[in-house]
Amino acid sequence: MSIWEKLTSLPREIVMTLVMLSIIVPALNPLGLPLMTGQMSQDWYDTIDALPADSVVLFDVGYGSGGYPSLGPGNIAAFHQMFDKDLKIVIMATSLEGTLMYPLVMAGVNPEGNYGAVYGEDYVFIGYIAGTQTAMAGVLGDLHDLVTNDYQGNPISGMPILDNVGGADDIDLVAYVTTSGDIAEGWVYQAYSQYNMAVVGGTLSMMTTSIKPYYDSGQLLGIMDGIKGAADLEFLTGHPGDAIVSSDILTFSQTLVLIFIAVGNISWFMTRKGGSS
Amino acid sequence: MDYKRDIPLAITFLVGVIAIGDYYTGIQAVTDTFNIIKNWGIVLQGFALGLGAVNLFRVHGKRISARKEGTDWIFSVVLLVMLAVHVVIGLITGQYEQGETYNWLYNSIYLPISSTMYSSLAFYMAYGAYKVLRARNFDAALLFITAVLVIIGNTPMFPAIYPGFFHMREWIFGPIVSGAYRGVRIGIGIGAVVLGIKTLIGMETGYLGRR
Amino acid sequence: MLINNKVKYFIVIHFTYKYSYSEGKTMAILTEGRIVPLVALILVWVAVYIAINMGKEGKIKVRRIAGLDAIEEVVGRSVEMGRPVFDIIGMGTFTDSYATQTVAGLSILNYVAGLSARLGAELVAPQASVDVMPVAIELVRDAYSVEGKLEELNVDEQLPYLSGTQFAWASGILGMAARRKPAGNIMIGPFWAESMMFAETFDRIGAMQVGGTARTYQIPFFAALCDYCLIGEEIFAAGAYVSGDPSQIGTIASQDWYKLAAIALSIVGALLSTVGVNIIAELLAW
Amino acid sequence: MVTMDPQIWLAAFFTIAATSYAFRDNAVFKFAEYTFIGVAAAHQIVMGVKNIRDYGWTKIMEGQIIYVVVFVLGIMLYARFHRDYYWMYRFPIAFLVGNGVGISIRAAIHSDFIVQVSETARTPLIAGDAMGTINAIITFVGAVTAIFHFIFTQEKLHVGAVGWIPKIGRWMMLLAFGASFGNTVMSRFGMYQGRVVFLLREWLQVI
Repeated sequence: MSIWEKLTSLPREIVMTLVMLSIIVPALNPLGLPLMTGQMSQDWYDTIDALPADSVVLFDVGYGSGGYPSLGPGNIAAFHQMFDKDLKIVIMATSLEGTLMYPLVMAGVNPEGNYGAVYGEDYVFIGYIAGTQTAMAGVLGDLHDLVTNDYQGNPISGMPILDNVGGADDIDLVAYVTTSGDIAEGWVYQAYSQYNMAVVGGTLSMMTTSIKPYYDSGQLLGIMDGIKGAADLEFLTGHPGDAIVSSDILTFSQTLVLIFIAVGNISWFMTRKGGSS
Repeated sequence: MDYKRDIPLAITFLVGVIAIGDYYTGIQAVTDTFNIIKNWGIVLQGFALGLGAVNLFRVHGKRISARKEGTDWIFSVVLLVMLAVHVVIGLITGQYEQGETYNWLYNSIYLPISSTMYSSLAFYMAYGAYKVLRARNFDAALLFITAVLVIIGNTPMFPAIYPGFFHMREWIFGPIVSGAYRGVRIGIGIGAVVLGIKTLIGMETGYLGRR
Repeated sequence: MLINNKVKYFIVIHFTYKYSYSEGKTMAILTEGRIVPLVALILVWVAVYIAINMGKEGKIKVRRIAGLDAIEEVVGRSVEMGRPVFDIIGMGTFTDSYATQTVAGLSILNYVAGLSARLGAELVAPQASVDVMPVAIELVRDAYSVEGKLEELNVDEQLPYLSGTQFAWASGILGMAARRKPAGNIMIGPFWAESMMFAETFDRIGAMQVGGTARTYQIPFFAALCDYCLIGEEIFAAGAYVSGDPSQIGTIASQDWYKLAAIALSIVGALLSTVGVNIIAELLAW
Repeated sequence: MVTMDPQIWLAAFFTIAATSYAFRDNAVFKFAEYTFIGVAAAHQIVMGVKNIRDYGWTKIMEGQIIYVVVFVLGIMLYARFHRDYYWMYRFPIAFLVGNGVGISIRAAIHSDFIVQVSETARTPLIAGDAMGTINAIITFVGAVTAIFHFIFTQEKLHVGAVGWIPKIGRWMMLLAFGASFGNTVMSRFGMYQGRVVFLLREWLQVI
């Protein structure tokens, strides 16, 4: 067996171990490489930045634990920017696990401590509503007819933030972060097509290409492209967190992937040349 | 007339047409009716969430009582026990998923498995990139070019050395992705609409199940 | 820079919209700006009716998809090599939103079963969904009995139920592939993360592969590894082609008319707007 | 120092168990997988009951007796599992399907078809600078040829000189799918690194 034949079929255990190392090593010794901000995240940032104080944002926590490592940091950065700008945030969840992601995110934001925000006045979480697009249409249609309690069962009547929010006409921006294609498309259908609202969306990087056409046509004003978008937002908002830490890990692990691709191609090419002719 | 099929088909048609009417017309009565439909739909979706669990009980209950296929039935026991424990803890407190014990269990069991299960595909991605991404024919070569350029642009080290790598990545996400995916999106969109119309007019009845 | 301006433009538009239109944004009967979508939606209805009737009269021909020839080759190759051919239709069900892909996969399974029975290849089609499995068995049995080879079919061996859970299903298939060393593998239907595991494993054991799915995230894996890849909606056309079902064919024809309209509007519109006339976009905004 | 928190130990165990599949299928992974399915179903039930209480039961308590109908429909969903009363399941599912289809296609025709076509139609092919023109033309060609590729019932559009158009469409799509593949690599690593950081930071406490 020639060296090329060996290289064209490395055992999976070796590949897996190298991948594991490429994640652990940079996690232990971060490099702190500079970042370049992508246009899609810049637009997300600018859209929120352009909102006047006290504008109302409807924020959908549309992911669960499967998406948390990738989307949680971006969600935290997005909240930092919104609280920093004194926006009123109405939070909901179209994902089953959204109500369990909410405390994890809020632990990272700490709106009371960092921004003096008051629950019920500056932000509120109305919890999980089943039905995905039906839930979106319900909240945008007549919020008070649908929702009576917040996620812990406290009545929402008497919460100042919701006094002036009855539906789509009172909401200035819809922002969502999700792992689901149905949710990513659903907000474009229900908020943009139905009410011509401004919408920004965050998704896993693997979904970005599929929702990119909405961004090109202005149906989405910005996209947070997975962990990269999250790192961009952390950088733009000046709140470095888990996503920026991850970019060093990405450097190592993706370089390893590139090496694998090179080895795979060269060895394949060499063995084919030797074998077939 | 077969009321077991025709009435449901009529319900689908009626509800769908009201939803469409709400969007396109300014008639108040339609909008009010649709508001009720929406609110009903949300409650019904809540009921539908239990269907999966009932199915699991049936499938795994059978497997446990048959006890074939080696030791696999033990895992079915694990599944049903975990299911039952979580449901009881979630419902008994009256605080649902906000209950302290439920939260504790969720964060120590479900969250780590779920977030690792899908992300551990990273190993497959690496192995796949090594075995898969080979310029073996023209189609694969096209994929290969953009995939490698995007990975390079996504790896912070390379743009740090030469910013052009990042601009290349951004450019690929510009015209290349925008153009082709716009075509794909238009195709998917019209496909979904045609299927939807066929469902509303009763030509697509798969959701009704067996005859 | 351009895009930044776009964002600001939309914010401005949005606020103007909010404060000026909120009182009277609807006309008496039809909502402004939604006339074109409504007409388009109603025309879909008409188009579906016409196309299905045309399909019944045999007036519509679906073009042969290149991947279908490859399927014949795959089955033929398995006969020559005396090894089985796999047909995997994915783990979709009839009630999820990928049902149409499952139906396309089943049409292909029926076709592959017919070819296998005729040419004498051993077909293996593992199943993942309790809903779909009985239908799959019925289709394969039909195909074998049409060829008069029903006695050669062993349903338990050839269409085993593996598991409805993703990773158990995946490892079941990987194990079968390693043991049986099939000469060919056909994967058409909805696929998730397991697509890459399958494509890579079958490639490693030297099977000739035809893959296709309309789940766009998974297409790269098939495109890179399969000898022939059906992209997106090609699987519906392939399914309709082999099934000859007028309803399926009509569906494809009615979509084609809309796509032709989209192409015509795009070309005319882009050319006109290049010379400064924006009439198509304005018309579509009605 | 390694943590003493039992919750973190449990989470670490399940993290490692779920990873182990990448190396080899094994019993520990199976244990994690079946646990995962069981708990996921349990969570659905819990959230379902909460949803029914918040959006249905409270309405009945407020005096909207009509919601009793919804409860009856909801229970009818479970007739699906009964041999003889199976058909009753079709009434609520018909309601859900009608609502779901109506609410999505009414906007999909606008968002996915008209807006996208209109965007192609209103973008001039010649921009201010050379790069802008090239980009506009690539976008236009990509969109039009990709749609062209998916036309199946007009055979004459796929032969002769026009036969090149769908081929170009296929190539454009493959280039775009490559970009998608590249981003998927980042997506998966972006997720998995979060788990490794958890193990190192919370469990082993080395960073």
